[in-house]
Amino acid sequence: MKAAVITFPGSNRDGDVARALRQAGATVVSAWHADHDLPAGTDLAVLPGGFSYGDYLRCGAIASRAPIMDAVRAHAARGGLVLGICNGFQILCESGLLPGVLMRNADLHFICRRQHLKVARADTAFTNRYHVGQVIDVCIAHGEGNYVCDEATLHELESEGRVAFRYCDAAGNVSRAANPNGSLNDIAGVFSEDLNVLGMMPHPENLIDELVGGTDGRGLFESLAAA
Amino acid sequence: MAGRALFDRAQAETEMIPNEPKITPELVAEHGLKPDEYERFVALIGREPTITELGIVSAMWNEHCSYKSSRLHLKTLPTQAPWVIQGPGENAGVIDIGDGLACVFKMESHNHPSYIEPYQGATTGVGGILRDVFTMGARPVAALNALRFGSPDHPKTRHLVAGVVAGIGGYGNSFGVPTVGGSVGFHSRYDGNILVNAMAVGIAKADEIFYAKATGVGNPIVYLGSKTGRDGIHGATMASAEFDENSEEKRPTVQVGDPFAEKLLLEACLELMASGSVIAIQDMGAAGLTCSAVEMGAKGDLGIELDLDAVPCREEGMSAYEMMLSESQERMLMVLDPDKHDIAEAIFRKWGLDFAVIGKTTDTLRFVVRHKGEVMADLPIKELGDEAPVYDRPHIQNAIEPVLPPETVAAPMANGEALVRLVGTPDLSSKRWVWEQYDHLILGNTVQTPGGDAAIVRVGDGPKGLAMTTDVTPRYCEADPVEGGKQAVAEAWRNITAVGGLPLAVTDNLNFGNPEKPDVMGQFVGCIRGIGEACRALDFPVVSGNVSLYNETQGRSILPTPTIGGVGLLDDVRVHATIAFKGEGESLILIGE
Amino acid sequence: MKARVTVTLKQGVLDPQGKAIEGGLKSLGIEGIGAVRQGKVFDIEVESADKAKAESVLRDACERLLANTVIENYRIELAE
Amino acid sequence: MKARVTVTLKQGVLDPQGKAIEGGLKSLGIEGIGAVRQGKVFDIEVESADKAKAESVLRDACERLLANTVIENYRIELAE
Ligand SMILES: Nc1ncnc2c1ncn2[C@@H]1O[C@H](COP(=O)(O)OP(=O)(O)O)[C@@H](O)[C@H]1O
Repeated sequence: MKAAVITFPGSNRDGDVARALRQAGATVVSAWHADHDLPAGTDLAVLPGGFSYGDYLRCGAIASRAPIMDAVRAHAARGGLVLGICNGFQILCESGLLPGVLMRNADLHFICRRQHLKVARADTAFTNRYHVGQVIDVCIAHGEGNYVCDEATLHELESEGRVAFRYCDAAGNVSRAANPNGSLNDIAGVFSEDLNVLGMMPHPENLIDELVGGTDGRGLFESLAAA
Repeated sequence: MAGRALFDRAQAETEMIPNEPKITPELVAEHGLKPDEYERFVALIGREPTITELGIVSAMWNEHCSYKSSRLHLKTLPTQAPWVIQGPGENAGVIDIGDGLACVFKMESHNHPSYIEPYQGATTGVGGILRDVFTMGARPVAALNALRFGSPDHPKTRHLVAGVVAGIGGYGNSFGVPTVGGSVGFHSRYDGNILVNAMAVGIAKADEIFYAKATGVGNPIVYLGSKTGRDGIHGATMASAEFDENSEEKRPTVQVGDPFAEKLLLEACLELMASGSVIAIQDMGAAGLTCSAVEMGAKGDLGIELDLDAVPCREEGMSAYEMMLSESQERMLMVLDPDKHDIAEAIFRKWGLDFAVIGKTTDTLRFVVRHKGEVMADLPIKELGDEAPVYDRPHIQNAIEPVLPPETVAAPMANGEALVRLVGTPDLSSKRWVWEQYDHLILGNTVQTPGGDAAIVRVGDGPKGLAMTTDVTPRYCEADPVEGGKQAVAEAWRNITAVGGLPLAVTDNLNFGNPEKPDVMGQFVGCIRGIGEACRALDFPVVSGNVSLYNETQGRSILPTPTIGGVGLLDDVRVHATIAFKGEGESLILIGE
Repeated sequence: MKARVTVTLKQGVLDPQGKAIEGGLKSLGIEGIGAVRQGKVFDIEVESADKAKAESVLRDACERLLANTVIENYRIELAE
Repeated sequence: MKARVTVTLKQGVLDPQGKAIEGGLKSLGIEGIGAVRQGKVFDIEVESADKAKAESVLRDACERLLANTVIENYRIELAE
């Protein structure tokens, strides 16, 4: 598994996700926003967390128009894997690779805390080390993670099983109370139609270490490393 | 600049220097210089200054840059230990943490700007302290803060708290450094003058630290980062001026922070340093270009010549005066190895930042500023710093509040009720609402998140870790400055040891009222004495710090608030302690008196 | 030429920020405010002096970056 | 009554957003765009039918919440 982590101006969790991928056994290379091609042999393109272009205009908007994104689109169209975390998810939505948009958190604050997620689907390249219904403990750190889409899209996502994770409490109850940002249907992550693109708001890459909070994030990277 | 009248007498040798507007006593006063300070300056240069020169000296000699009221006393603090690589006097302090690594850290205040515009005041405070750390070649790994607000029911408090907290988060989160700790307190004495103290901690290789001292004659001076606008002109003067009722009207041009630009500046600077291009580097903080250029030259015993035509400006028609005093953020000044010009420029272009050669080092020991072909300032560079006034301000020892024997104090309420009241006070309530707005987990090394005694951040992949904390109890300092100063240091020490760290060094941020008042000066002197005694006793030297005076509104000063930022080392972060009970049936042991 | 581009959320798209501002105004005790919707304006210097040309540049800018046309509408005004 | 409040940065105040957008447009190859400054608009339903009353409510809202008058200017327009 060769993963290319793309750095945009303002990306800041690129190092964190590279560390998680490496730890899981993937080969990690870096890519630059102004490049026109992904590194040769890239299996997985990763759009890391951060504040690309300062989150100015709309989160992810300017980054989604970067030269490298044409290569990412082409990669996805060929069935290549693409993972966007947090700002990466925002970039994927802005670039049209995933439907919907991420709006300001319902309470308007940036929020950083530990958060439980319920795994909605375990038969994908991203999530096969988890099981359906499993509750994992990761963290969130975002100001604009409120997933919104129109009704038709929501229906499509739900009926096609394209929701990857939902916010829940420690006991696995998916509810408004456990939803940190107001996302529709408590959605924390969504897949593309062919299940080869995943965008998610939480940060599994910061939960890969017993000493630093826990290891529930590892499953995602181990799934990918084995893909 | 056309039509500038030339000053006639005593100007023969400096005929190029324009002298318009004419310097009047009012103008001098507006620049915060006392009449005798102005006289001292005139004597020093042997003629009447230009307006640009007056601006330069006002910046250099104001409290913020010259430490004129505090210098004498700061000298008494212990600053040395075998593990200290760099004590006070540089952008930040540096200590050795073993394995070829150094920890670089400092704390700084942004009190007055944060009261005027809480969000931007706090962001630019965080931005400034992060720059102080990465200018020295360190990658920031943690940020902390210490905040003091007025009474919770004061009409402005809510707005100030919301703005400051959002601003600290807004900058640190986007820049990408975890904000891992701090403190928040409320007291009516901060009603008109809040405190925003920000601390940053970075890691560098111990033998790759960068300093501000320029070397070599004829080397290019390079301007890096964002463009210069009219931001915060007079900001440095404002930071040291007492507030009055009108200050909300005056509203100087507020500096706006751009964390995105700072993140790019960080990456570009670290890349630049790794390329071997940097001879000296200095952040443009308060009074930007002036202080940074003078300091670089004076430290290196060199003159500096600047050509302002080359300064990247955001606005048209900026005067020399404005460029010299602008406090636009996210800028640096560097002395470049001339052989590395192209490499250095390419790095900055890649990150989309400005890179402009705006001057050179000279052997004249003069600070010469040219604009549109005219010499706007020509000053002796060493004297600008060395000859700044130093005051031994009168101070009185304040009456020390007596210690009350517990048996003489009647319980005002039942214990249960008192407990409920205490738990409900803003000072003791949970600060979760605050630190949840800060990304405290980014970089994946936060072993102890906010909510413990001291934060712990692993160094790289470990096993080493740093413990850090900010502490002070202002009402103790008010009751007894010496003991209060000691207590602040002791608390920082205890917080570090409580998580399993070995305390190594401190940075301080001394927030006080008007030093021209003997009782306030007495608090200042007392607290420093206490801090010094405690630091000596604990082998806990002061390696960096900041002084913020004139914190008062309408003659009422804040509580004396000498914030202590402590840093300690854990050899193995896997062995650390937390405050949580680990299981049922554990014993509780009280240690100490 | 100076231009102003106004980008607003399409009808029916949720506006958490507008909602929060509405709430904020209420809790400040400011009475008589109904729904609030937030949008953006961009004041842009356009180099062309030709109106039609300027408008086409701005339209391009809106379609490709300034507005997310899935959820936003835009409007271009050119100053005289 | 419908109203639109436009909040823009005062002259001389740094606008990091505008700067980033300018850069974004350039790198998309959209030519002929000079400086960009970003502001906000609020579309507000005001309950009062009286113009003067509505304006005073909105002015209050601007001063106290919608605009940060240290760095921003605001403008109120009422629809007919
Ligand atoms: N401004 C702040 N920023 C980050 N963390 C904070 C802040 N204020 C308080 N905290 C965190 O909350 C916890 C409790 O703070 P505080 O009530 O001041 O307790 P203590 O007296 O134990 O320092 C500490 O761990 C501290 O790090």
